[in-house]
Amino acid sequence: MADMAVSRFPEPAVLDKGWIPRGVSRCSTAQFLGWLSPWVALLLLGLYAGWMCLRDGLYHTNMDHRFVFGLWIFLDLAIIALGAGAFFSGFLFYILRWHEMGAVIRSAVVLGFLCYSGAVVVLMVDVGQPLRAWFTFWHPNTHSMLAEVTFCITCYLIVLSIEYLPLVLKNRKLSQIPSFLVFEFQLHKVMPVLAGVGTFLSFFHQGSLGGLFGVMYGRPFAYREGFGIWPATFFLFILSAIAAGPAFLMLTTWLTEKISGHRLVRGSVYRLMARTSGVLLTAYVFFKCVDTVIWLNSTSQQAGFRPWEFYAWAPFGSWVLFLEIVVLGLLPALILLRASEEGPRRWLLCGAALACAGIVVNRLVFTIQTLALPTLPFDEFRTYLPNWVEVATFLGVVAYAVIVYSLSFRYLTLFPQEKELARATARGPQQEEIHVSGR
Amino acid sequence: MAAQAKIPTPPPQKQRRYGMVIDLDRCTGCGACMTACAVENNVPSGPPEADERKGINLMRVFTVRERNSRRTAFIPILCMQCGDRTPCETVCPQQAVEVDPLTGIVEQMPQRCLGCRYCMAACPYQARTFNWWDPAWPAGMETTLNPGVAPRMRGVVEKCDLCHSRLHAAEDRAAAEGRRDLNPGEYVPACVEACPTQAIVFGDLADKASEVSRLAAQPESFRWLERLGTGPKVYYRTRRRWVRDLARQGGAAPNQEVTRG
Amino acid sequence: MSATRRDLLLMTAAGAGVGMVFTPVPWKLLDDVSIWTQNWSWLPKHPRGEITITHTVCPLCPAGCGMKVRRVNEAPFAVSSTPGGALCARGFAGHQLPFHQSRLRTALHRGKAAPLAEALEDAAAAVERARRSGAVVAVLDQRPGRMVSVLYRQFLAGFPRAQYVTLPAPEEGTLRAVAELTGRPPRSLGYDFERSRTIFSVGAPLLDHWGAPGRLLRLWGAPERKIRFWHAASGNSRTAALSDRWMAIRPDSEHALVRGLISILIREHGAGAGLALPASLSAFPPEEAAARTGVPLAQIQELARELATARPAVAVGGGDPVAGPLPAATEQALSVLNALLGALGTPGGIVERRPVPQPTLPPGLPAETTLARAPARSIDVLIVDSASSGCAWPLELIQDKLAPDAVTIHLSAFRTAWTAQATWTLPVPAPFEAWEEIPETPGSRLASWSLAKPLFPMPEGAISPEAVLHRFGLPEDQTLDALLQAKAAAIEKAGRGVVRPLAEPDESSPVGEGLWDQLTEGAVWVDDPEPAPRPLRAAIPDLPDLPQVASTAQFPLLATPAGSRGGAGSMPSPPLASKLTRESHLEPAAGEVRVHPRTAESLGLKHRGRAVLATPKGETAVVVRTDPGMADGFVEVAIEGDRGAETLALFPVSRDGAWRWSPAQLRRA
Amino acid sequence: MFPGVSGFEWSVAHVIFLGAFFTVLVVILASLTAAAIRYLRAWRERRAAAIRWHAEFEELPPAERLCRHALTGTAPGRLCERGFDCRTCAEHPAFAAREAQGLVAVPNGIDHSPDRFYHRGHAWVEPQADGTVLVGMDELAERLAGPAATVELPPPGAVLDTHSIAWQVQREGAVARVLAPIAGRVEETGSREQGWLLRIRPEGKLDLRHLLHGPEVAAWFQSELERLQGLLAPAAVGPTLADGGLLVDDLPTAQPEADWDHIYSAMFLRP
Repeated sequence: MADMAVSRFPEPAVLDKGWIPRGVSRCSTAQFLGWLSPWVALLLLGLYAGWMCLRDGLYHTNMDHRFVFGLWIFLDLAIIALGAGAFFSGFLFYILRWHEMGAVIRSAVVLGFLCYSGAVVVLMVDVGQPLRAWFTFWHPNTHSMLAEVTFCITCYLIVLSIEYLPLVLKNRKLSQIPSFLVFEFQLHKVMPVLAGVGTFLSFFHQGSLGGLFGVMYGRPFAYREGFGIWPATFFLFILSAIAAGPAFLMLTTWLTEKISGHRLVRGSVYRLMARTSGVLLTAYVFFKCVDTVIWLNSTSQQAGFRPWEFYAWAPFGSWVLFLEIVVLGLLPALILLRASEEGPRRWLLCGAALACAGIVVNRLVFTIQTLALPTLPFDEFRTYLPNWVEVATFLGVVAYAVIVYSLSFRYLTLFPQEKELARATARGPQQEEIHVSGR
Repeated sequence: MAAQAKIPTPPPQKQRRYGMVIDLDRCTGCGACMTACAVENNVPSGPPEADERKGINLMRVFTVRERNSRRTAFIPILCMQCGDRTPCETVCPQQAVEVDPLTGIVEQMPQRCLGCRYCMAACPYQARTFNWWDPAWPAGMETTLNPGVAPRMRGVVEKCDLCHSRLHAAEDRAAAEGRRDLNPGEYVPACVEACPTQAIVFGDLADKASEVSRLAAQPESFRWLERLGTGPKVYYRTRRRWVRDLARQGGAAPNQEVTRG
Repeated sequence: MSATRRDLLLMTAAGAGVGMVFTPVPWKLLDDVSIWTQNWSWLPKHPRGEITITHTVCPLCPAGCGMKVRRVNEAPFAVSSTPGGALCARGFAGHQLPFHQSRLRTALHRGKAAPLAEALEDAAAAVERARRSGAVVAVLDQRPGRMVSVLYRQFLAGFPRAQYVTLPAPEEGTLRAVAELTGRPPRSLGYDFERSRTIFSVGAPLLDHWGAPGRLLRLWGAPERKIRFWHAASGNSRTAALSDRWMAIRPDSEHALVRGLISILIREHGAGAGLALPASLSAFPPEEAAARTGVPLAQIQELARELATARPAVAVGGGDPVAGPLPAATEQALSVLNALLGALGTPGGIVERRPVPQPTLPPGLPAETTLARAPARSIDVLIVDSASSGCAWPLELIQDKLAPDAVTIHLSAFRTAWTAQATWTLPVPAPFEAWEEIPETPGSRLASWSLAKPLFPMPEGAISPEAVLHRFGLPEDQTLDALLQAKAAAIEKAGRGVVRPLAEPDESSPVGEGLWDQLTEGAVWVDDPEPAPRPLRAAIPDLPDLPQVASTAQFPLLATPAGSRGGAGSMPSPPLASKLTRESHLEPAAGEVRVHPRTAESLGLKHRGRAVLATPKGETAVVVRTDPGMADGFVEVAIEGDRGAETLALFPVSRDGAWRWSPAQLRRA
Repeated sequence: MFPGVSGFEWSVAHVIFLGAFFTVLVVILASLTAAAIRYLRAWRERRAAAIRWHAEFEELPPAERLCRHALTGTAPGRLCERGFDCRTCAEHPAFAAREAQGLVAVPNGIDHSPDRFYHRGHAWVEPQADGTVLVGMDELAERLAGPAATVELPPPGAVLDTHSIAWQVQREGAVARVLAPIAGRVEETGSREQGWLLRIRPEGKLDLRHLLHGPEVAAWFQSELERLQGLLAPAAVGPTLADGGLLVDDLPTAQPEADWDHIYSAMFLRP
């Protein structure tokens, strides 16, 4: 994907030029295939590992009776939280009509689709009887947070696919087919409705994913009291996800810019996302602190566990809490808030990276640490490391995401501002500066 | 489950709450309950890679050491048949876990289980196990399988159901004799029967006159993690203070005096 | 326009899709998928049929516990104890043993499959050569006292030079020493625990598969029990955990402890008054016992006081089914201790067991020798019987006794570490596939006799030990059946004892006509107790001192083999024993060592980490488990499963046939 | 999931949960159905071309969407919102009236005829006496295409919509699609040599208000030239504007390094 706009030397052939949107430049076909090939190799490895689990059973993984959730569930939770950028930017763009989000909304939809579909694929490998997945719909237990998650994720994945479809239909070649074009146009008209549905679904299942752990009253480390049927983690997961979503979007956009060598969105969009993320993250950190204090001093003690007992096991000391709340919560919130007013881009990105890391650590704590801690007083603390099958399967999904995103970036218009910024760059740096500071 | 179809007369109507009291002072840690359980419930011997992390023990005897005095207690752990707020029942997304309102037994339906393992994460007693492997028996050994219990397939969760097939068999016998209710002792799970020192007393906790109710009410009796409020129906009793003290705590801490050997 | 045609197609497809919902097709498909996912064709179908119940005894070890077997279509699917019995954990899964993965379906020649007829012919030729050349032919019998043992001896009587070798049960260790001290024949004594008040075990796993497990567990678990259990051992075994007092002595200091106790008893409690005691007995300083055992002197004194006052008291040694026998000198000291406690021939002590009425046997049968006492490199042809004692034995013990170029013929139903070494292995019926005879349980004070029924038909390709002996030259008219019938007749004739049906042990009846039928239907014959035990007179010998095993700079730790009866004997464990071992770690699992967390830490080892265990005899890869119940500096090496024999080979065998300890080194792999 | 299926119960939680689920499903399906119906209707009403133009117009960068009155300086920076169809624009008459008074054409080296009406996609319309119109490419388009380009015209009888693709100009490695400036039926095809490409019988009454005419044409050409220069600038090593601002005849040959695919798309209003 890396390419530079102009070269004095004869440029390598872009054989698929007819498929690439007009007005943007993309690297040569050979270069693109070169970029894809390691990811394809990784994807094949992941498919093989996943197939092993489906064919023979989950004994190929390093999960066990204690670590029933391993790397897969942890990363599923993490990528679904990070993929929240899709629904949240959709919400901002279509419902709140923040038009500036239009610069990243398409990329957000693709990322959301990739995060969710990847997570679902991994889940299908992770459950012992994937062929029975439909039983959840057939005999749903409405008290189960997991049923709620399953329903919402399935519906939302459908919504995301519908949202992704117009982007594909708008491809230069495909849009030449008149019926595609017309259908895309009409689909686009109903998009605000779907964005609204998506927001509703996403909002609920982000919460339910938190609720998944918060309702486990058998696990005092995870259990939280809450409001009505929803434990506090329900709300904290929503808040953290919508805080991390824009941050992740910033990071992926920046990464795409770095790798492709093109400016894709205006600086003002970065700043807008950073401010959004910063404000939400600040709120999250506040509520997380409140939650932690209540949990440590009341909830867990009522279950018969001493305060700080959970943090007595190496390597999960109380530093985890400090890391999660201060280093990867408060600090990025402050950075994002400050840097969105002024300051260089790298501070924005640094804040975004820390915020994303904070969410990942939070999900790690809820999956892995919860399971590592003993509940029975004579039981032991356990540690777990994923084995190659788990890592490969997950990397396969990452590879899938990279490949589809690369293809989308190459053949679809993910960043509407790219063309304009490319022209502005061509016209001269001065003009671009005006744009950048013009928020 | 197969026996269900055969019952000609209505099942006993008396509301029961089956539970047990395990006398830790009588448990010798011999493991007879574990193998008897595995035989009764058609649990296969796992492949050579199956260890304590992945092997299936519906009942497991823990060896618990007190660090300084080198005292030891053997603690059998099985499904506690939580009766108040059954943690596994509420989390199962597709109703594969059910608390039988008539008997209080927490039932796992392997045919409906998706294998998501959420119930295992939710269970504070780690009394649930997952079939990581296809169940396999060496050639010919399938003739030694218990006809009353269907083997579970790979990828589903299973747990102790207090030898449900024995309950059905006992109910069938009672029905054949024209009785609606079971006599005490007519139905006992395999582990109870196997214990060489009769450390496990099994019965109906709803029947206040039963031995199990009498023992459960004694001050020496306790339940693990009682404060979680799950209402386990498996009680333990011991005269040893240090073992009872264990039960007052929630989880273990590494600096504590107790560790599992 | 082509687009409208496409639309038409699209409409048709969509219409068909919607219409499909109203046909049975998708619902039938849904149903089938659901049924298929719920019942996989490759899952074994459990058998159906009438359920019957059989009562018999367990043939897996000499304990012969009563079993209630539930069967469907004759195949056993579950067993449980008979009333009052206490089947062990392995016994509950024993009926699956014939289908063990290492089950032999053919004969083996040097570990490789060979046709039975060929192997039998070659082996018979080797035996015949030995008969003609006058070479030494021996039979190794792990369960002496059966009628098949008599058959073996009758077979051996046909050879110019023959040895009948036994591997004595660990329960018999102290009893044999006492028998020697008092001049009684071997296997003529038993413990009268039921009337004891203090039972002091020296390294004997009394509460863990010792003798008939139910016997001691019943005493231990009796309500308001009066008997106190003292246990002196280094390992934190189940017996240590369950005893009233456990003295965690230093490795290999049993001898010093017993010597110290003898000394204290004589000095402080006036024990042995009326006996001629060598002065050296009381000369052993109790302080040295304390120093060598690492136990405070006060505790040893307390034990001595209890032994002296809370009588009847009895001291039990004998060793362990896996860690092997105690050194002969320690057993001798234990027999002296029992003499000083007045436990010889007194109620609650060691009493004479009345001999089982036996049929008259032809003269000239070879006498019984223990394997340890057989001369080194003396055996030219060794026939090893299949019945297992459930105890682990180092192969070295046998190999030392074999002459160069010796021929070994194993009768075995399974492929084991032993059969891998054998010249020929002949496949015999597995337990539960043929009648098995259970004579009195080792250590018991009463003679008994029962027969284990076959629960499966003998498979094709297997040959009974009796048929092997006939092929090897035993006259055809000498049969096991005749011997068993003769024994039953002898008991009937003696008119002693009672017959207890296994189904209802309380409804015992005196011996009368039809004993044989009763036994084959499922009953135990139990001898009447002697009205009053006969005191046993003993001349107290001087006791030699015994050096204690010591670690070296190269091997700074002390290792001992650990495991359970049946875990690593000459027969595999039932497959489901994996639940006890590697699937739960309730018992040591193959390839594991247990150490104290401090020991592990000092060696840089982690719980569940990989390590190499080395002894002067070799090394092996192990997995470390830390256990705060262990003594520091001490390694318990699991002897279990297929790897058991290999691991046990790391322990040096002393001259008197003990392998309890070895200096060892544990390092990170 | 449904009454009668194992696990279903008439409890509040169950009903709310499934109610929400089915509502969501219905909303999704309804949205899709609505899109499908609208799609079929648009297809039946032959609005494909209009929709295409609408969609593509939305995609045009702001610089290409400037209002014609912005080019003349009357409404600086104003962006067109109606797909260059001034016939439906409420403000256009006012701006046009203002311009009618004092707009002066500035020559810029591109010939244009006062009789012709120019489309923003570089096609012109010249009404004929018989009620038909001649349609062709303007001079800038001719130079962009170069003499080597071949032109692919619709057959006589074809019906064109305003802003639908009228003809294609093909050069090696690049295709330009020229938009139809007006709607109508093709009566006759011409050629580049003839100076016109299509004779069209317009649909209904001839209304050319959306086309550039008069002095504003020069201003538009001026801005188009600037735009072209911007597009060529990265590769501006060869001659672009011949001496004194005169454009060379065959730009693709003069500027082989330039991304002609891109330039065509920008100049002929194709995103």
